[in-house]
Parts: sequence; structure tokens; C-alpha cells
Amino acid sequence: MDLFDFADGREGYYGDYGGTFLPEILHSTIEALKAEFRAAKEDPSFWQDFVELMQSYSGRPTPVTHLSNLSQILGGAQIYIKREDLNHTGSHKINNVMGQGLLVKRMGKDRVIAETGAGQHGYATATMAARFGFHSKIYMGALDVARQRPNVFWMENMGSEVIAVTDGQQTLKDAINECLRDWVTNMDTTHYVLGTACGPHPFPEMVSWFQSIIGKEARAQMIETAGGLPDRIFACVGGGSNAIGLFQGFMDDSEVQLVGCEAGGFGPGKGNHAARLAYKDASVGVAQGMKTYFLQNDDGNMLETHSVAAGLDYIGVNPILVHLWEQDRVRFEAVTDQEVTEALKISMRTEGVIPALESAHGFAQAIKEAEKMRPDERILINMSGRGDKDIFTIADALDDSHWKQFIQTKAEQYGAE
Amino acid sequence: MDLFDFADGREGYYGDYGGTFLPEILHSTIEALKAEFRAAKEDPSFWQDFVELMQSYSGRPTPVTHLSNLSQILGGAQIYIKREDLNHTGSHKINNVMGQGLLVKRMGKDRVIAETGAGQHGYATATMAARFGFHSKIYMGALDVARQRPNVFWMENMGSEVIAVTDGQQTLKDAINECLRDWVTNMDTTHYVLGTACGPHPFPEMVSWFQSIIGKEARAQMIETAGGLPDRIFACVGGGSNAIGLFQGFMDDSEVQLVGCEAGGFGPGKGNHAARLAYKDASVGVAQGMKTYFLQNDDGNMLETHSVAAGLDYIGVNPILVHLWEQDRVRFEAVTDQEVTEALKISMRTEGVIPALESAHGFAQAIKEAEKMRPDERILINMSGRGDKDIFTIADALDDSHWKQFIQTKAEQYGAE
Amino acid sequence: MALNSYLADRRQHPANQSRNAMIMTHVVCGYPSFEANWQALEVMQEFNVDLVELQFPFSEPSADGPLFVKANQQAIENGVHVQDCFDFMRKVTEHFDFKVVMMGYYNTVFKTGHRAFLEQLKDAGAHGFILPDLPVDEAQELHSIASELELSPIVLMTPTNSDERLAQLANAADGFIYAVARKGVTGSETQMNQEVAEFIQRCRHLTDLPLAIGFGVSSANDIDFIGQHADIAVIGTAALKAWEEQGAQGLRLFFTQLLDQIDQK
Amino acid sequence: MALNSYLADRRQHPANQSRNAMIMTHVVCGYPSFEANWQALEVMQEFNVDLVELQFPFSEPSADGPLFVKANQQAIENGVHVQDCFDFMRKVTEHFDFKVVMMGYYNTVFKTGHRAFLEQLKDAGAHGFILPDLPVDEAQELHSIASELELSPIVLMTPTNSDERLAQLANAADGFIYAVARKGVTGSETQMNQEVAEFIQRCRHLTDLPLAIGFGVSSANDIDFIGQHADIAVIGTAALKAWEEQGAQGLRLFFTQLLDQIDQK
Ligand SMILES: Cc1ncc(COP(=O)(O)O)c(C=O)c1O
Ligand SMILES: Cc1ncc(COP(=O)(O)O)c(C=O)c1O
Repeated sequence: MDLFDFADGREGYYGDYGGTFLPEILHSTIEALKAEFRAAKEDPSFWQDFVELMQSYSGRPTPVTHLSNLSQILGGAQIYIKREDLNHTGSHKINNVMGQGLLVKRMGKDRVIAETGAGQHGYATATMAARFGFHSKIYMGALDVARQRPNVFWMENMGSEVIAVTDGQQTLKDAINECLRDWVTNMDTTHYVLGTACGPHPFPEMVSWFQSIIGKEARAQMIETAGGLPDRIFACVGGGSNAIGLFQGFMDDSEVQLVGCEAGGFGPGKGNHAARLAYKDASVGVAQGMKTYFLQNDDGNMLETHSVAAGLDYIGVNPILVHLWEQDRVRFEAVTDQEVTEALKISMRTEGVIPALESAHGFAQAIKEAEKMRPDERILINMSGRGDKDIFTIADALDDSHWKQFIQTKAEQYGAE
Repeated sequence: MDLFDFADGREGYYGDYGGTFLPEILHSTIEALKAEFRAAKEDPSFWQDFVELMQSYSGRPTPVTHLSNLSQILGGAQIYIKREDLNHTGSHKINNVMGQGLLVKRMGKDRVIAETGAGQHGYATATMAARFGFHSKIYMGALDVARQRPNVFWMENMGSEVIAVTDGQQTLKDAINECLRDWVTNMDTTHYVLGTACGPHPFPEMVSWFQSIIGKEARAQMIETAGGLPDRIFACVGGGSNAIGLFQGFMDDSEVQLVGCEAGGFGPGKGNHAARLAYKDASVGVAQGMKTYFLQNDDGNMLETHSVAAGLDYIGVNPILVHLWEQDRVRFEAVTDQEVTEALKISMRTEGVIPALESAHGFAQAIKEAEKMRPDERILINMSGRGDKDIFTIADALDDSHWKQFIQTKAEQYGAE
Repeated sequence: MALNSYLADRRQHPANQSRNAMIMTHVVCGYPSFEANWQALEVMQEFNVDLVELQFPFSEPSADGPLFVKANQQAIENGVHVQDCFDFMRKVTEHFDFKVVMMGYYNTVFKTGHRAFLEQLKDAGAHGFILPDLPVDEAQELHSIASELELSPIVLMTPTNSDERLAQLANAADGFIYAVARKGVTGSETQMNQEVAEFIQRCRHLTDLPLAIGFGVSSANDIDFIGQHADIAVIGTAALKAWEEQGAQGLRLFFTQLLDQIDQK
Repeated sequence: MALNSYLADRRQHPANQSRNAMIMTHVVCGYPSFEANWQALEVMQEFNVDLVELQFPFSEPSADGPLFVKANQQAIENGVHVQDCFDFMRKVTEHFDFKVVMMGYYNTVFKTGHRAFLEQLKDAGAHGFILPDLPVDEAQELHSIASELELSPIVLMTPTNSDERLAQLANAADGFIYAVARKGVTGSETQMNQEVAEFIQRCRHLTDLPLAIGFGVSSANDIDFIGQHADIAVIGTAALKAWEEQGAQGLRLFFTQLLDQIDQK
């Protein structure tokens, strides 16, 4: 199945979802981007350059690791994880960003902007900009800046200007709006490096294409190291880039169940979570450049969302995934903050791996289902990132008193300076 | 040259250095370890198991990355880095630890202990113990516990007990002493996972062997991706495990200069640094199980040491490296804290890489020398780890006011709870 | 349609004898309050503005600059709903002389439903609508309902568009064309220079509809410049800024400085 | 050598008529001070101890338990140097009846130089030395100089050693054998039980030298047990603990409880 064969439908649409909803002033910019992207996609040497760059700079291919201890404890399916956490900068976000970097070079632009929520995409973009020699500005909700200072610190040190966005909810969606505002002003020199498979066409397709490297590798690795395809695949869904990246590798394997794991936060109920499809609190809308499911009220204004994982705390979702969901190709489930903390703990203790809070959503759902599966069945989870970055959040979630003491001592030390 | 062919000399000695200086009560334990290690080393399937484990769990082989921007800015040699930072847990320490884990399994023990300074080795050991299902206790100087809380946090969450050692200088060497004390009590069930190529024989040989995976990969990669062997290789030297790991790959390539980069701290002068060979403040002694150069006074009591990089802040040094230094095979240089900070900044800005403070010592020395070399010459630096872990130290070194503010806000929030 | 003929007539209105450009102003519904909106509209009426955009607040106003972003956000926090905007619009269109167009983001329309929204808009007395994030390529259905209901879909032309694209936009347009004088969001100043003139010229060649020039109009000179090249001057942020500083009095002062000199010519 | 014959004679000393084990005590040079050391030694003399280990403080006392670690560290912080230890040792050997052996870590010896160190040791009146981190395999040169100077290298035997290894250790030993009753560092308590007895038996089979039993001796029963199976009871941490609690008085009390019962038999 070629998701991006628009011959039978409208370009940029996946079923009823997708499209390009942008101010007219960006029309020519987006057209130029589409053309450049199309040319790159058709040029086999571009993909090869991309793969080589990812090998030499980011350590790809990332391995698939068998979690034999966890599988045994649960007594069900054999659990494997795809190790996107081992990428340079610690998450799958780098795949997309380096790909777009190559495209920016092709377009001859010298400045990039990006939105970031958890900070992983901003961190990756700042890294890419440093490596490619681009100017860069990262927009980040002021609340997220306050929550994710470590990432901000690294972005700044890699030479990016980080702008704390004080509009709206001061989180990811507001950073996206601010990026669009920058872009409509500076499109001549500037490429907007969107961080997930959302936004106006061609971004969902483009981000999906770069992230498909995950699924390509993973399919071959499962066959080689696990002896066969997985029965079920789990990936967390924020904007939906790591999920679609992995899922693409198995799109034609109809026997492989694809499961998107959303942020269930405190559980169902508007404002309590960021689950667009698994719960019933979202509806179709058009914002941030695309038509898809949004967590919005009856006026079409967006709701507050909540998740322990900043990277999943987003109002909208990848339109391709919505289409696949409607076609029953992808199942959607939500996982609560509480379940995520438990999944994190057991992963650390039994396997020595620390999934990012985002990725831990995939772990949590997989753990629930693995128990009920047979030991000769296989599960693959996308470990989209590492949890080091989440130390402040995880320490809070685990209510670690030593950590708090440490921070207080540090603060006193700074106060005395 | 086979460093470990003891046929012509005494087993465990490298020139005048090395040996096994341990309490008699550990004699049989060490003999058993030597025998097991010897058997493993002679069993080709053991190395193969090790390589496979490192591939599937830690993402090996790690790539070699060409720092083309930095090379161009300096206008001299082409700089390449070996990406040990991309390993699981973020440094080369995992190589040694997983290797010893396999050995522990072979020996049928179920408990491991380890010392740690910067926390990277403790973090790696906690990870290994979780993965192998061993009980684990990590000894860490109380000062280091206070300085390196993030690593402690992860160790504890992976199920290790972390003991803050309040003896002596409350740093790495004291943690080693405490490990020895644990070991003389629990040797029946317990293996001491030494973290660097120091300590009593067979540890220097054993750690070197596991770390030689770095040099093996790097040599092939340089030939393949850089078109030839490097002219000079730089590695930081704390205990000396990442350096010997990389150097071994090029031992027989006499045209390749090997450069060990020590912690110059505030500069020469006893107590100001942790440079055992590059400065003239150390002398030969016997402690912590081995004969080697130590930073000690005329009574043979150890001096205080200083480095911005906790992982280099150690009194002794790999006896194999001392031997190679005396034979003019390895050159030793020291790099000051100040130079390290500068090297770190330029690496982040021009290449988007964040070396650990330890690794940045290699970067700093390489940068100094690269400028004076020709553009057709090649340099290889061991990027032994990533700098994420050093955020508290780096933020302090860069005097980052936003970071300090963030910590103070966090502290207030905790205080209010 | 209704808007086209209104604009044709309105050019002859006494107030427009000395003004070479008609004036369109902007109000964000419910910001700072509907009462304040009403007072502002009364001032605008005093100065004989020709058109008013009533903006329906949206939570993601990505084409707006900081002042309007804040206004949108504040209005929503004040509890302003779409229905309130329609109710207010009806009162406005019943009371004032100027004509009203709805301005907002497409999701507000989409969520209400194309036909339902436009019917309510018609019912509330509006003459058209401006949806800056709805490209014409996505607008066929909406525009055809609009045409049925005699509502003008106001289309934006921008300096980055090719002539080919401008022609396509002209094709879809009705009422008037909103020509965006420069890149960027609302509220930053634009140099009314040769480049702008050339852009207006390009638009002029491709449509007979009146051209409204927006983004950054804040002085009598700007209006004069627009009058020389186009038809309607859009006054948005500058007026809101004046209101923010001194309320109705500030707004009155602003319009006096902006228009009196012209009107007294 | 000197130590061997001293121990043979000393067994006949009046104080040892009722004691079935000789007593070796331990002092860390310069902790808490040399004056305190002197007072402690006076108490030990009062109780007719047979041997005293004078420990030269080292910065890395890896075979010691917490109390001695602290003592080593504190002594170094007090500014105690190797030369001070020799000076003190000379005063002690000149003044007291018991014989003295040096205890410490190999680096202290190595750094001073094998011959230089042993010559100073001899000169200071010591009869031997205990270096717990110097395995016999590394000790040939040092031991041969010791032999030249008639100093006894005290060798440790441990329960983890094979008989083969014990034989090797016995070969290298002189003066007496320090048999470590259990795994672990100094200062933790040992159960004086059948297992220990068996271990001593194993040592006994392989050497004619007196056997000193160390690690954790703290009660009259322990001494009685040692007396039944070996020759010398080593009292280390328990005595220092007594000193820490109540100084000379505490130490006197400790020895009274430990020895009076035996002595009065
Ligand atoms: C580690 C990690 N995983 C997942 C996500 C969610 O994004 P997406 O759904 O686009 O993969 C993020 C976003 O920041 C992330 O940092
Ligand atoms: C990243 C890193 N590099 C280097 C070192 C120094 O150790 P070694 O000299 O054994 O490689 C450490 C020690 O903690 C480390 O964490």
C-alpha cells in the first residue's frame, strides 16, 4: 500500500484528512518545498545520502533489542524494542531533522526555524543547524521552556536562539503558531523544520518519509534477529511521526497489528489528556495547517491538554494515522500517566533501559497486551527516545526526595554566589 | 605487539608496572577470576557473544564521524571522532561492564559491586546488573554523590543500592577502597566490576580487552570512511580504559601517534590537577592493587586532585599506558579546565556534538595540534561519552544564569510542597 | 453581489469626496468586551468608515500579530462563543451604516458547518468573510454556498504570488480583494513604497474588484498612498493600539490625526 | 630470628602462666595523637601485652574497617609523617617491655625504598612488619632484605586459601603467622566457632610458627577460644573503641574485663 500515491485522490489528502491550510503568502513557499521534496524523493542518491548521514552522524541503524527478562516476567509474548533512543540527541526526532537539513541545503536556504514541545525536536534541530551551518531559531512555549530547561540549555549552547512563546497555553501548539508567523515573514531565507508528521502537506508525507527509515530497518531486523515479523507493534503517538515511521515498514504485512498509544493523562474527560482517537473527546477540525482530529470545543477552539509526557501533549494528530485508524489498519489505545510510571519502573529494573516518558506509553500498552499473548508471539515497541532528558519530570513523578534535596542544595549554592 | 604476552616477563606486568597487590584473602578469588578470564579470552565464542550483545543492546558498532566544519575552521588536519557517546548509557564504560557481566554469568555469581566517580561506570554497572538480573551495590564518594545526583538517580531506579562513601577525600579512590572492603567480605557471591583499566591484574588486561572493541572498529572504519589510518589519535585518560581501548587498534601501526590527554585542571602544581604523566607531579607507587604512577606525597600518601571532569579526577593511571609512555609509544599531554570549556563550546557550535567533559580533553588537545597539521593529515579523537550527564557541571562552567534561575525555581517549588 | 454594489455606491458617499481611499476597520468580537466593541464602532461610524471586519476569536490565530493574538485569546477567556459573535454582528449591522464582513479562521466555519455558518452569517447581516488560513484550493464548496447566499468570499493576494496564482485568486474572489502589502503577520509597519505600488499594479491587472490594502496602515500618508494605487485602506492594529492606550477617546484622536487632514482637503 | 625467640621465651613470662594465648594489640601512630598513643601503650604494658602493632597511617587503608580508616585519615590530617612514626617507634621500643612490629600498607615501604625503610625500622627497634596488601609473590626482595636485617615479615593466612597456597605462605613467613579468622575487614565481629577452629588447624599443619588470630577479638571467651587452638590473640578495633569512648580509663576497663578473669584463673 502506497500511502502517498495521491493519484486517486487529492494531493496531500489521506482519506478526508490532511490538506494544506496556510495563509496565501506561503503558497509559493509551500509549492517550492513540494517540488523540491518531490525531486528529492525521486532521486535515489538523496535517500542514499540521507542514510549515509544517519549512519555516520547518528549511529544508524539502531538495533532491535529483545527484552527477554520482561517477556519472561509477563509470561506472554516476546517483547522487542526498536532503539531510537540510541540516536544522536537521544530520539527519533533526529531522523526527520537531518533529512530536512539535506533538503534545506538543496533549496539553498540558510536559516531554519522550529517549534518544540518536549524540547527533543528543538534539540535535534539545533544540532542539525550547528552541523549544517544554518542560523536557527527555536520557538517553545514559555511553560515548556520552564519545564524543559535542560534541552533549552543545549539548544542555546549549540548556537540556536530559543524564543519563549507567551501566547495561548504557552505550549507546543502556540510554538507552532509562532513558527508560522516567523515563516510568513522570512520564507525567502527560511525553512520551517516541522517536528512531527502533522501540519500542512507536504510535511506529513515528508516527515513520514524520513522516519520510514525506522520501519525499514526494523522489519529486516525482526526477521533476522527475532526470526519473524512481530504480531503487534506499539508506538506512542504525539504528532505521530515515530509511529508512522515504524508502521510504514509493516504496512503491507496485514497480519501485523499496528497500535498507536496516546497520552491518557489523568484518564478520559476533556482537558484531562491528549488522546485524540482512543478517547471520544476529539473531533475533526482544521488548524495548524491541516484537517484532522483535534481536541477542541464546539466553537472549534482548542482545549487544554495534559500528559506527563510533554512530547505527547498536543491537540492534533497525524492525518495519515487518522485515515489508517478509520480503515481499521491502526488501532488506537490510551495509556494513563500512572500506567506510564509503572511501565517505566519495570523497564528500568528488569532490562536496564530508560524509555522517554513518551516512549513509555508504548511500553505500557505493550505490557498490558503481552501478558495475554502466547510466548511464541512477538511484540515490537518503538523506543522513540531515552528518558535521561526527563529526569526532572520522572523524579517528580516518582517523588524522589534525594533528587529534591539535591536541587535545593544546588539552588542554595547558586543563591550564595 | 601483544601487550598481554607475559611469556618474557611476569604475568600482569607491563614493564615495571601492574602486578596484583591485594590482601591475601582475595588470592583465590583473583586466581579464579584469572582462570575464568583466560578461558573466556581463549574461547572465540565468548568474544562473539560479547560483540553480539553489544550490537543488540548497546548499538555497536558506533560510527566514526568526520568533523568537517571544525577541520575547516582550524584549517589543519581532518578531524574524525569515534562515537562512544552513542552507546547505551552514553559512554564507552558499557563495553567493559557488559563484558564483565558475561564473565560473571560464566562464574555463576549473582552479585556485583562497583566503584564510580563521575557516575558513568556506576550507571553502566547498574544497567548491566538490571539486564543480567544481578544484585548490585555501587560505591561512590559522598562528594561525587552530591555532584552527580542525576547518575545516582538512575542507578537507584535501575535497582542498585548506591552507597555514599564518607572516607578519605570522598571521591573515586575512596570508593575503590570501599569496594575492596566489600569484596574481601563477599567474594564468594560477588564480582567486583572494576570500571577502568587499573587495579590488580587481571583487571587492566581484562578491561583493555573488552574496550579493544573500540579500536578494532575504529581502525576498519578509518580505512573505509576516511580513506586511511589516522596520523594521530587522541583519547582522554582517567583510569585509562577508553584510551587503551582505542589505542589497541593501532598498536602495530607505528606511524600512528597515540596521544593520552590528562586532566590539567588549574595547571601544573601538586593538588591542582590529575595529570600523572604529562606533568611532573606524580611518582611510582603501589596502591589500589597495582604498581603505577600516582599523585602522592613523599610519604606515599595520596594527594588531592582536581579536574572539571569527575571521570578524570583520579590519582593513578593504567599501568599499560605508563609502560607505553616509557617506550615512547604513547605521548602524554595535559589540558586545563579552561581549554576544555573552550573545546566543548566550539564542538557544540560547529558540529552539534556534546562531548562529555572527559572526552572534551581529547578534543581540546586535538584542536591545538590540528591547526599545525596539513589538511591531508587525519586525526581521530575518542568521543568516550556524551556531555548530557554533565549539565550541572557545564552550566556551572559556563556560568549560565538561566539554568541557575531554573534550579532556583525548581527548588522553591519543592520547598513549597 | 451585495458587497460589490455597496462598494461601488459607497465611493460616491459624501465622506469619500475628499478621501481617495475607502476605509475598513477591524474589531475583535468581545475584546476587551462587547460594550467596548460597540463604543469603538460608534467612533468608527463618526469617522464614516466604510467597512468593518468583525473578527471571531480563535484559539490559534496563526496569521495574527501579537496584539490581535492577545485580543483573540482574551476574548475566548472572557467566554465569547461563536453564537455571541453572530448575535453581536446582528446588532451591529442593524444599527450602523457601514457594512460588515466576518474575519476569522477556517476552523470556526468548519466546526459549525459550511452551510450552517454562512446562513447564520447572512442572517446576522454580514456581506462577506475573510478566512486567511483557507486557501482557495480548499474553498470550492464554501464559496459556492456563499455565492448561493450572496455572501462575498474575500480573497487575499500577496506579493509572493506568481501572476498565474494571482489570476487563480482573482477568479475565486468577490466583493473586494484583500491585498497584503508585505510578508509577515498583522501589526508590523509596512513601508508604502515603490515595491508595494508595483505589487498593487500586478493585482490591478488581474481583477476589477476593489483592492483593499492591509498590514500596517497607521498614518495619513499611508492612506494617501493607498488612495493613489488602490481602493480601500485597512486599519487594524493601529486602531486597536489607540484604543488600548486611551479607550474611545484615544481612538477618536487616532482617527482625527489619520483622517481630518484628508477630509479637510 | 629475634621475634621467634622472643615469642618462645615470652610464652614463659609470668603474665602468661594463666593466659593460654599471648596478646598482641594495635595502635595507629598519631591517632588521636602520639601522647594518646603513649598513654594507651602504658595501659597495654600494665596488662602485660606481649606484642604491639604500630600502624603507619596510609591514605588508602583498603584492608581496614571504618574505625581504623578514620584513624588513618585523622592521623594524616594531624600531619603525621613516616619519619614521625619511626621516631615514635624508637621511643616505644626503648621504653616498653613488649615487642613491636610495624603494620601498614606497602606503598609506605615502597615509596621510602625497601632497604631504607627496613633499615629505619630495624633502627627504631621493631622486630617485624605486617603489610596486608603485599602478597608474598611480590615480596621476595623485601623479605630477603628483612632476613638480612633480622626482621620478621609477618605473613597472613586466610580461610579462603588452599592448602597449597597456605604452604607457600608458610614458606615465606617468619616470626609468627597472622591467621585471619574470617573474610572481611578489621573491626567486624567474628564467631569463634568450629569453622575457625578447623581453619586454624589447617594452618597449624603447615607451620611451626606461632599463630596469631585476628579480626574481631573482643571478649574473654574469644581469647580462651584462641588459646585452645592457637598462640596469639590480636586485639585491635575493640581496644580502639574502648579508647574512643573513655580514653585511658576506658581502655583499662576493657582490658580488665578481657583479661582479669583469665589472669585470675
Ligand atoms: C522521545 C519522543 N517520542 C515521541 C514523541 C512524540 O512525537 P511523535 O508522535 O511525532 O513521534 C516525542 C516528541 O517530542 C519524543 O520526544
Ligand atoms: C565519558 C568518560 N570518558 C572517560 C572517562 C575516563 O575513564 P577512562 O580513562 O577509564 O576511559 C570516564 C570516566 O568516568 C568517562 O565517564
